[in-house]
Amino acid sequence: MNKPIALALLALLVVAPFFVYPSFLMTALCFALFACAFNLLIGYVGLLSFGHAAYFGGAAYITAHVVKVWGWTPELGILAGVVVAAFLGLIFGSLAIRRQGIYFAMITLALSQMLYFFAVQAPFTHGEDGIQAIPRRHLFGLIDLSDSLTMYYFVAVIFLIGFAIIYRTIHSPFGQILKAIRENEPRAVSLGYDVDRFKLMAFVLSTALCGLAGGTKALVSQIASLTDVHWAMSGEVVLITLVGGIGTVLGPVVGAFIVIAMQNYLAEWGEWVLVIQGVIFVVIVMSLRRGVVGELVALWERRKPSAAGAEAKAQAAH
Amino acid sequence: MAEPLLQVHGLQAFYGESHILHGVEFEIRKGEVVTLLGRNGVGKTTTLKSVMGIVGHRTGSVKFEGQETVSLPSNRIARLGIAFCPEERGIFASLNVEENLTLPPAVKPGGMTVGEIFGLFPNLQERRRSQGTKLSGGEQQMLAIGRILRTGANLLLLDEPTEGLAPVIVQRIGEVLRQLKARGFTILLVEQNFRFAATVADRHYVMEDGRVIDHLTAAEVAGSIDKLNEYLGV
Amino acid sequence: SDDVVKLGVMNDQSGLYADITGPGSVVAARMAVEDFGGKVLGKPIEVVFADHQNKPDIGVNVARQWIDTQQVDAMVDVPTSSVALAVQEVTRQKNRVFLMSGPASSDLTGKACSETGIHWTYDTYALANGTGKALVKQGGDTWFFLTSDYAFGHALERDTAKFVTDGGGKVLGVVRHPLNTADFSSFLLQAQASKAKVIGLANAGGDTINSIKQAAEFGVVAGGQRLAGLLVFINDVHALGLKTAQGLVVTSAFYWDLNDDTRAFAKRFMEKHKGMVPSMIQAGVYGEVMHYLKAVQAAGTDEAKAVAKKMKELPINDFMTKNGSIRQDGRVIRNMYLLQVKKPEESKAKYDYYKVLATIPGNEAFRPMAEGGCPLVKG
Amino acid sequence: MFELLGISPQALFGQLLIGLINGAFYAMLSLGLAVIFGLLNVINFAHGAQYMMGAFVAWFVLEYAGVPFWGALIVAPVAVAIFGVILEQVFIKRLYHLDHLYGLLLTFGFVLIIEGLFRYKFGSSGQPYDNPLPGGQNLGFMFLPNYRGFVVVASLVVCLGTWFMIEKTKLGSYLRAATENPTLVRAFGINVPRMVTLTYAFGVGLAAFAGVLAAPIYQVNPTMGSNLIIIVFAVVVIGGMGSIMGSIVTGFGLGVIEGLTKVFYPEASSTVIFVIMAIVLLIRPAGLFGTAK
Amino acid sequence: MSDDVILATEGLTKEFRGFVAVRDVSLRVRRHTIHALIGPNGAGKTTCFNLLTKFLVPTRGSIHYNGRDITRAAPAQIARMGLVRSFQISAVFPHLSVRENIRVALQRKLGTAFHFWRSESSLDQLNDRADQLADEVGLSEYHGATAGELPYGRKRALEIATTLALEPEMLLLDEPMAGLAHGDIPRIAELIKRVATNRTVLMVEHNMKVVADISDTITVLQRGEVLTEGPYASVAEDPRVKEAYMGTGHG
Ligand SMILES: Nc1ncnc2c1ncn2[C@@H]1O[C@H](COP(=O)(O)OP(=O)(O)OP(=O)(O)O)[C@@H](O)[C@H]1O
Ligand SMILES: Nc1ncnc2c1ncn2[C@@H]1O[C@H](COP(=O)(O)OP(=O)(O)OP(=O)(O)O)[C@@H](O)[C@H]1O
Ligand SMILES: [Mg+2]
Ligand SMILES: [Mg+2]
Repeated sequence: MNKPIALALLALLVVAPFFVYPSFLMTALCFALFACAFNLLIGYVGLLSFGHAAYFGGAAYITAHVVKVWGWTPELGILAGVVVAAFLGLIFGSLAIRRQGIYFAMITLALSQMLYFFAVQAPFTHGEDGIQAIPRRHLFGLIDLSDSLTMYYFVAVIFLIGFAIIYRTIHSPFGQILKAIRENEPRAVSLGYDVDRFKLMAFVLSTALCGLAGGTKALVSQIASLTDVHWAMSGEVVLITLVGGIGTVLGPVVGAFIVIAMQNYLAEWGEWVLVIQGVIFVVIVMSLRRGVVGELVALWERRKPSAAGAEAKAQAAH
Repeated sequence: MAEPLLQVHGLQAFYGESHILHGVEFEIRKGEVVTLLGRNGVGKTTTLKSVMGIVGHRTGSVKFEGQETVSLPSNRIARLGIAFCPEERGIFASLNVEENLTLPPAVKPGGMTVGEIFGLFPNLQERRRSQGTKLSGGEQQMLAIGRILRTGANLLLLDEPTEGLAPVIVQRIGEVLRQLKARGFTILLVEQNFRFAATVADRHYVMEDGRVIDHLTAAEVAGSIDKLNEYLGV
Repeated sequence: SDDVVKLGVMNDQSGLYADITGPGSVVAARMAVEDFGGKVLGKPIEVVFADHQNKPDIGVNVARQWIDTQQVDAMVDVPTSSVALAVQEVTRQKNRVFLMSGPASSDLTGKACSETGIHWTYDTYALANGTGKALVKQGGDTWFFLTSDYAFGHALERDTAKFVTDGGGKVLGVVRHPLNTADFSSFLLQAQASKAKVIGLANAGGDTINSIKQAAEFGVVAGGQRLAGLLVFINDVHALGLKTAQGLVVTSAFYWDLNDDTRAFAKRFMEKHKGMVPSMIQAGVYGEVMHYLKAVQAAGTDEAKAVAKKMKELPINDFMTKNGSIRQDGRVIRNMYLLQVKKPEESKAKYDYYKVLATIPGNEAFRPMAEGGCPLVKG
Repeated sequence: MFELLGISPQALFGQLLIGLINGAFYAMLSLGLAVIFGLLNVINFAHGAQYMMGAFVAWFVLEYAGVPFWGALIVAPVAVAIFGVILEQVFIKRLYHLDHLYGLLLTFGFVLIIEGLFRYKFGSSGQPYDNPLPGGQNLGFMFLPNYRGFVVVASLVVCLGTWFMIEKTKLGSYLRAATENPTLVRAFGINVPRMVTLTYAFGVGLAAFAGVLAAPIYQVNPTMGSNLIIIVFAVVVIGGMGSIMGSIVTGFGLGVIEGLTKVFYPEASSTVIFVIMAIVLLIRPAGLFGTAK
Repeated sequence: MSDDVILATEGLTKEFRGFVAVRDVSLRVRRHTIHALIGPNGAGKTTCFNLLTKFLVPTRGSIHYNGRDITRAAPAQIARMGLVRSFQISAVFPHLSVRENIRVALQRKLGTAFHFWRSESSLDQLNDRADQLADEVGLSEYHGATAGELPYGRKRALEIATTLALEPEMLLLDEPMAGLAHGDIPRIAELIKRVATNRTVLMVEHNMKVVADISDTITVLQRGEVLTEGPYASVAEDPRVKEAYMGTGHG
């Protein structure tokens, strides 16, 4: 990602709350981080997890509980969420990575359902009610987060941290091996790499970051409920990533803003939201597989060569 | 002089974006054994696949028994009496040796019986009940060839049939091809192993960059070894 | 606050409870506004609505946005206790009136009560009390519970069991089934094996419907056992069909065929709402909105605390509530009815589903204020 | 009379039977999934939705055309199968050359659309459907509703029929071969695309058939499918996508196990299958009957 | 020196449901030699090979590598011990460049494979070595090219380069000449000979010309058992080998 774009986005992040309803921005940022974490797995390891709600929602519950009931400070609460999510990821991951492709998707889905049912029954999650009226408390016991603007910048910083981690991971020696594994697994093995450990590592990283997103979201919406662990949530993060563009760095972020905005403004449409989401799924899978950002990048790449070349392409297209 | 069975004219083939064949021209007469020679990646396999109609996209003209097939789907083409033995053998893991052998439907009378085929390749008989892909590389190759002898197709497209076979077996294949020729089968053969090709083929076409660039009859071969080595880059 | 009085009807517009609340509640609210004259204190009255999909998180979001960006003065209906509890927090925080008709949990006027929260139509205690006590009185003195395994189900079971034992009955067994179970056969088998006279369904929505349906299949009622649906609405009976639902005993705050007033209301409602009968919740919405507007008129403001205070002073009298009143904890006191689903042959007309077994006077029907543990109630 | 954890042997027997009945649905659905996945390499996420559609069509034709249950048993699967053909021809077909995951995502999109539309049209409080075989047999240890008995028999017949068709017939070997290498099978002169379409239709029809069978038991409800499908996924994973027999046996087996949990530890009855899945994966990553890929 | 054995098997046996693919094979591969494994189809070469590379577990018998028993070791493990295999079908990372392909192999020695917090540029130190290896196998003009687009023969070369990057003590090659055009065969053969100067190579190969040219020792398998062993000349003359493998008019 080149400097000017990065700086522009950063600036946008800073001024946004003065023009847009902050709670919306915060929610969108949480989901953006969630999707980025998910994208780390599908986009760069080629594993489609259909159960990422487990880590997002799981962390939300943990953060909610420790902050509301045990009175921890927000940063510790979120940290707790991250740790638990990572731990869950370690357990579920070590099961799931034994299989690839669709099997992996189904297993992750099934495992997350397990957690869902647990959340329905476990006393501390309060079943259908969820953990409500979560206090935001004081950051480091000092800064009061109940003010929505302060809260916004807190969320923005968390998002940036998460995003940076992901970006670096992708462009690290570790990321290189992941790429190699995705390209040709048996070869990677024969070169002496224990691929399962790499996959698991990536999985845990991803889940931990989902935890970061989930924990933060719990403090933003001040409620942790079954919605966060339900499989529809897993579907939603797939949708977001798909809309933005799988395997693109910024895609998930864009996707998150599109989808969350849609849900906000279509709220009173009830079940039509689902239908529309479904249509988007179909349209994107059928014809825009690169997602918004992906398609834009592709356009850009096509522009670059001389106009003549571009024309030639256009000709070919017809 | 028998009439041409297969006429390929201006054949172009593409894999998605990449343009592989640029106007291939050749023809085969009934009862002939013809080989396509050439280095890796020149388009030999692609040529066979285009005749069979299983490349991404192809244009030009491929006439079989005078009928234009370039616009037909591969299953229709097969029904006309063309059978294909792929480079990578394509043995089915979910079928055992016998099921693999009997999978392709008979498209014409005059094919070999399972018995005859086992006669040709005793290894297969031994392992008839075991899973197709559990066979050794060579056994799979035998199976892949045997499989299409049953269908009674009168044009056989063989892609590197001696690949990975022990010299003895290679010789056996050579004999098989001659027998088939005797039975009136027509064979289009892609070969790396030129020594082998020379022993069975009536004519050779040489390919380069998706084109046929030369043509030799068996008789001419002896005289033009150097040219051939040139082509095949030895 | 501003120059319109805005009512926000928030409920399940599409989901499981859409038929018993949903658009019907909006219709009822609009009817009330209309009957009131469309204006209060010279300000226009406006009704907006939203779908909370039975998800507390969505409920909270909608409530916040309504109050922050649209100056809604009162939340109306809000079925499913989980959402109501969440919205109660928001309205408390932001000082808005909360007119609850849909939700069941008696906590809403207990631990979680709010100065501006009015619980209008019914609650779990009343249901448990009505059904539990009455059935024991009628000889149904041994019970087996089919309990949906989460907070709400447990509460319903606990309350009902209390009345059963108080009334001298016995609970022979309980089976806890997961939320949204499709197949109850193995639970029903256990219930049959228990030989209990009454099988109490401490669950809701689809779970209740499925258990009743499959009970019929396994000949539970035919076998002489009685089903007690603790949270069943007339629309559920409609969905089940009398053949399946017959003999079921339920407690309700309203039945369209009780008297001329109720029939009149039902008639008007059905004309406005695709010929569907009003559920007790929808009827309740009409009543609470009407009473709220009266209170605003009387209080001369739409400031929440003032209005709530006024509502508690004024007596309630409408087609469904005869000289009812609102307690300090926000609980509305009115008579409840113990109903039994008719046999197919007994049913004369469409929606002629219930016969009244007993009328439970308001002062017995609801939980005494002292027991609720509502902080607003000082000894 | 000796008792096992407070359950009399008779009661236990009843529970086993019940479990078998529920297993029948798992079996039929996972079978359909397996067949479709086998040939199309598509995890048909819409399978649950199509099961639901089956039930709805049955209800619909009864309501508006007076077609009785027995008619619906034919009509509904056919109708839904035709719908499946359209989906396959218009959408799924275009994805075969891509990663399988796109098929999963596409069909997931279908679920959202189909469910959404049905909710909009019919609400979600469900439609009644009368039991075509009321009454039942008193087996002494339990009261077995005639209809439930019928369900078990019907599904067993369907499952075994399918198994035979795929494992023991020529058509079956075409299917299995095309599963591995469609291009080659087609080059042998077999019309694979049509075979693929029909297979999808068949799998979908199977789901719809299960849906019709379910209609009289559960109420006909837009979400009835999505509640079930994920469990069926687990069943498929446990059985191992590899084998048809796998999905059948596992389907019935897990039904029984689930039934027993409902007796001994009801709270866990919704999780038990996933627990089993985890254990199976630990021991046999490819599933009980699967062949590691 | 030439007599010290790097890889030895004792009574190696592999059965598949009763069918014995490899029976009681005892191999001795001497250090710094090229050892060829030949035999008719179905003789058990690949199976043998898979046993040595741990892609199959032997039913009976033991495998010793540098004196250590590796009978139960895992594939990745023996790779790290310097015993590396190549694949029958060329195995490269298609979307990575030639340089990156080789770097993947070099990277392991850095020990930073798990460092997700470290920058990619920390790998640039490997570029020179990578290019050097590429040159060694005659890919000098292909450094930047994407592996997937290389002609088949070049892919093979790249694969070998990548394998060499691990600085293996011993290479196991399954039919390295399979599918190569005439033109490429001598080059790859030459390459193998070159890398074998300070390494050991065990290969399965049907191309007798290549076997004759470059191998020091040849083991002939038949029906899973060792038929004979020795230098090409002696083996080729063995009538049983002629009959079972080469057939008439060959050699
Ligand atoms: N599926 C494919 N997609 C894109 N390009 C392909 C595909 N298959 C082959 N090619 C390219 O087409 C060209 C011709 O391939 P083809 O297999 O016909 O060559 P060949 O003469 O058969 O070589 P070989 O002797 O290795 O079989 C090669 O450059 C190859 O890279
Ligand atoms: N997984 C397996 N299950 C059953 N039999 C097998 C399996 N793998 C190989 N075989 C049998 O073992 C024998 C040896 O196979 P192998 O692949 O080692 O032969 P090979 O020497 O490599 O022959 P080729 O030169 O043709 O590759 C063959 O008869 C084969 O059918
Ligand atoms: Mg080829
Ligand atoms: Mg081999």
